[in-house]
Amino acid sequence: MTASDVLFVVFGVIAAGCALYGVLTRFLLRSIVALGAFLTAVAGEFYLLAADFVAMVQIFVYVGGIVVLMLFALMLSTSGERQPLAGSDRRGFSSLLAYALGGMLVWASIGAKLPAVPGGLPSSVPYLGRALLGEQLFAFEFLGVILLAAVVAALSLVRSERL
Amino acid sequence: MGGLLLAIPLVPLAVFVVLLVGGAYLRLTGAAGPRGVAGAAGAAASPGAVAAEPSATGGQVAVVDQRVVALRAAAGWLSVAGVAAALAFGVVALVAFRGGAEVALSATWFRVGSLEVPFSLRMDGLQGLMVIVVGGVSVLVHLFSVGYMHGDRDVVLYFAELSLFSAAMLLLVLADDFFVLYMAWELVGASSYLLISHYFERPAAAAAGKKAFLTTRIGDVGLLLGIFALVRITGSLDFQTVFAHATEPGLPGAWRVAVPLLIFMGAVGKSAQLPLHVWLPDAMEGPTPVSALIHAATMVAAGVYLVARTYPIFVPAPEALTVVGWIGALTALTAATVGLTQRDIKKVLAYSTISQLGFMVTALGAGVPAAAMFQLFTHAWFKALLFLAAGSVIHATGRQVVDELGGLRRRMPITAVTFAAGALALAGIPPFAGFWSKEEILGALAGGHPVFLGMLLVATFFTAFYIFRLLFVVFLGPEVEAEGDVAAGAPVRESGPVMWVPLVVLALAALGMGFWGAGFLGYPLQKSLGLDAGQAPVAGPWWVTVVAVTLGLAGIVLAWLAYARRPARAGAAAETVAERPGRVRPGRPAFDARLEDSLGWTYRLVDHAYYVDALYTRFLVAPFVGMARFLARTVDAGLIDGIVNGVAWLVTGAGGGVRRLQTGQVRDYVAAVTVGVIVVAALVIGALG
Amino acid sequence: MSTLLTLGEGFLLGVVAFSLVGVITTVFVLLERKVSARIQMRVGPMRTGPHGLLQTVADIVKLLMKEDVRPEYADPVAFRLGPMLTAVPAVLSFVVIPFGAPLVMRDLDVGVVYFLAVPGMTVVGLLLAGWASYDNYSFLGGLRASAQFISYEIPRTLAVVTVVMLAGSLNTVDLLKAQQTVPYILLLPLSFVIYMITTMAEVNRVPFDIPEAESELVAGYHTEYSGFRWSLFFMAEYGALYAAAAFATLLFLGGGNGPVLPAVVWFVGKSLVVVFLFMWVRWTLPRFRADQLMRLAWKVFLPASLVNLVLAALVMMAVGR
Amino acid sequence: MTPVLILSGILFAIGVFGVLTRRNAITMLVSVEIMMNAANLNMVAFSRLYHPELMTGQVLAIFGIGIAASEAAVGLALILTIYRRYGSTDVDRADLLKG
Repeated sequence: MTASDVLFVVFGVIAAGCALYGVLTRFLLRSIVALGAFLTAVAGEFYLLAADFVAMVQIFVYVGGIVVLMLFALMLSTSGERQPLAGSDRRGFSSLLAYALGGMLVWASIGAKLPAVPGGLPSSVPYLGRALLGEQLFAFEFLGVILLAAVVAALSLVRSERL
Repeated sequence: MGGLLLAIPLVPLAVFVVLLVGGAYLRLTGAAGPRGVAGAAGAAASPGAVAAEPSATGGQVAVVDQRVVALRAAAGWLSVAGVAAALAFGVVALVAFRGGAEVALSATWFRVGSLEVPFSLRMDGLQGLMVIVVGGVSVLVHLFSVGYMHGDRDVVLYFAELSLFSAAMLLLVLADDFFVLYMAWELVGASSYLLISHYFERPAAAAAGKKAFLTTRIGDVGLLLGIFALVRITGSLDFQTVFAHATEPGLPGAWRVAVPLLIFMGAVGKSAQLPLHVWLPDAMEGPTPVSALIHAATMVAAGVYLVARTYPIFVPAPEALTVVGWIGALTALTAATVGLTQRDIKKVLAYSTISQLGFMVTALGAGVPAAAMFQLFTHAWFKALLFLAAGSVIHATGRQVVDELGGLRRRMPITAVTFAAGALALAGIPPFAGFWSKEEILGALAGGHPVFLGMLLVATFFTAFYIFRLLFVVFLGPEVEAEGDVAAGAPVRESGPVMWVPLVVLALAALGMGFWGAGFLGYPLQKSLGLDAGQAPVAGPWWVTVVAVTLGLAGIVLAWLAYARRPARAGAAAETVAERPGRVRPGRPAFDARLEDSLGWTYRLVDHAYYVDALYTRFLVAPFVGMARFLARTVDAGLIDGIVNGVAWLVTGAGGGVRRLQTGQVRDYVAAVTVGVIVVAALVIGALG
Repeated sequence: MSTLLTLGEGFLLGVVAFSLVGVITTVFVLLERKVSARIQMRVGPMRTGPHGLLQTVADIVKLLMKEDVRPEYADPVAFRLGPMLTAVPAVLSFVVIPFGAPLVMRDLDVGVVYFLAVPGMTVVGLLLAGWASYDNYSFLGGLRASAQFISYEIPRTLAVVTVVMLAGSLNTVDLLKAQQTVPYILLLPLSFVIYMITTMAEVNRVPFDIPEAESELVAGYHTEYSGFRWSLFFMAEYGALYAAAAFATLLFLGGGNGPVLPAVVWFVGKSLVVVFLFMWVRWTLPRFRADQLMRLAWKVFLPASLVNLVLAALVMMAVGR
Repeated sequence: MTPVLILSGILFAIGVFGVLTRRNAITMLVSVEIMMNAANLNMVAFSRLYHPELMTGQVLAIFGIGIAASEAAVGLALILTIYRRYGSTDVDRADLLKG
């Protein structure tokens, strides 16, 4: 058991625990904070999977951006309301579905015949840079277009009725 | 060098974009000029709205948005600068050509299947000359517009459109393949439409724009079909390849004649030849500088240029050339006669333009494209001059009907003199430019086309008569007081330098441009088209020159006798008006009324431009509208709607049953999706392992 | 065995970083008071220790012994999380600062992105603290702070991108190597200016201290805090301040590069100059209004940084680097 | 690599459970983000396994993060609109199928 294995387990437990807590808690704020912790733990997993740039992007965009955005939405929409929400309902049916789906995924993962992990690359950043501005340039540019569209859409949704 | 070539149309295009975006931005940010304000009823009371109308600033100091004023002031000069830069690039490229180099730019734009669509520009002698004509006239007209359109509500939009036109026209003359050519062809059409309809609140202007667009479209369809045929046959869009194929081995079967005729259809539409000429007189609804630039000097000449440029396709088809010649000659003659009777000075000039274009087309049909191009070249200058001078008159007086104009030579001396120069050039009096080019055409016709020669000689006589009729009535004689003059207060006076400088420059051009001679044009044209030198224009017999000049002078003298000797105007005598309503109007030149009396129905036929418009309305438009009505009321309402409603009824019935599944609850949908995913995933996993 | 060693090393580094931030805060609070005193022609704290050198130590002892007050209606979880989430990113930032070529805790390949990303987590802490206090001043302070942070993060990142483009690496040690001859402040002066000003906004210092403007919001998001939690906010503020200064040194001033003296001395010296610059500005300029602040970010700094980016790219293309 | 895949499977199931059981729009968004992260985790894992030098999986993960950002922006805008209209972020109340 190497250090990264230990860390993998630690991060995995944190991620799963936070995800579960975030889904189950009746306090909206705690749910969002749990999401933040979950995302950070997943970023840790990314780092362990030799995707350090993706890990940083995850923290940059998710924790620094999306979680903050959610907190904003929470505070702007329910700033006066601090009562716990209605908890989860339809638990039986939903957990059946979730167990079925998750069980199937886990079963498929265990059964999958995966190749051995190849030797590590020196650093992912140069390869990623070349991929983003080379082979995957279209995806990269397209992402920019999507983000722009999202910004426009969000603005037009929330602007007040007067033009 | 290729980049330089590309820069020529790009500079005005950039100006277009800047003005369009700038204008739109100001409009969106609420700092709009009067148009945006006029739309918003509530804003009418705001002081900024009133003050933004420069002509309405009666000493009213109000909060004017500085950006609007700045943009309105800068728009004109910006587009002048853009066209001037394009002209400068053109001159540089032309100088490079004179140094022996042929400037060309060619790249593959995109591919469709096996067809490679090129983007190629070329500049040798022919295109260089066209760039000079288009750029030169364009600069002067832009400059003139700065004065003429001053205070117009949509001046930014106007200059944006004018810049777009200049860019498109430059692209058109530089095009070296059919794709770019057609693209530019449609672009000039579109900008022409926009500019004709510039005063779009006037129903007449809106209708004229629509008419121009639809009428030229008929021709454009022909051109497009011609291009399709060429691509199908030769597999290429490139000029050189297509021409080579058309010459050797030639187009197969009936295509030999059909393709040139189809291409000529485009020219007929754009150059307002019979029978598609009806849009051009109506196009005079646009601002006068637009008429000068687009509907006299450049765009309408594009049809002639098109035929000249694709002449190698016409050469193997003498039958097609005969058709071209006949259409040109008929147009030249009939349009010249219609010009005799028109009362609106711009209408006279419009028919004159049609007639002159007929001269060019006749020359094309007679196998002397060099002469046609020469006529195009000289005509661009002096017809732009005539239009701009007319614009100067309209700008100063606010009137454009001859009945209400007269004796302006004292008030507007520069306009009068320059108009006279243009008229002399149009009448073909030596040494003005029109003489040289007209002589070239007539001389060539003398060598084997006696019928055309006769028709054009008659047209020459009429031309001289109608243009001098205009000159004498408008500028000589006593001043005509029209109602409203006193109310307007301001006396009629010469326009500012920004307007008369272009007039003077154009007058000098109308005087001097003919001395280049057709040889100047012939050589590069032949080279450009790859024709052999044997078809170079030859000097005509001496008697043609004598007859033509004599006819021109006769026209002038007769016009003098009819309109200037006795400055006779129809009075508002009660009895004549009562007897013959419509024929005798106050201020109408007396000779016109006498002519109408003596000629009767012939006069009215000519006056109504041979009732072509009425014929179209009755035999084309009316049946079309009737058919549309039948389709709309019977077929659409009965059959189509029946089917649609039946389908809708079915769907409604089916939907009523399925509706219960649609709960509107997001989570129900998610649950459904999840179940679906599980099923599909189970199937996939089962299939794989 | 090596597993335990690696994990232990990481734990140790965390302790070191945290202590470092504590020491830095202690020193900087005193420095700030002394600098402000000099600017305002005062002498500052003089009683505790020689020239008042022990003043902040005494303050810290006082803070640690104070009662931990929590407002009755405060959200208990968020109230505790807020200060922690604010302080931890500041501590984490120290991980990638190369004090000298070997003196860097973790030489990440994505050090620059790390430095840009990690402080972003601060916002979560600020929002939580402001919201949990159940107090309008705190709430507004928290909202303002995060809005400001997010707004200024964009031009700041774009300014850093020019440096990355020039150096061709995201690695902090590579950045140092790239600046061995010429520090980037000479090549990218505009980026430096944008970075400095936006950084002032990010660490909430005058003239950008709207979130804690005492004349409007008492003390902003930490109004309701006291004792150790309150001192965590101070640690966060000064830790972030030093981290930002250290990165200014690294990105633009050539880091530890310098003649004769060891790299550490150069690095700390340069970064202290930057810190002094921040303090100087703070005690000299008045503060902006909230709307001016946002307008400045979106209408001045965002376009300016974009133009700067394009310009830098064009120049680099032209020069051929 | 198998543990990573198992972890991602578990996380995905948790996300699905959240979406199915919670009525609050923001919590649903949280659950969706959990699902997206599970997917990203898989992509990064496979990027490590197959052709790590091509970085396809990591690029896809970055793409996914970007998409998540736009989704969150639009989603939160929608939530604010719903809140303005219904005075609550409970999605069960927003069940009218017309505006």
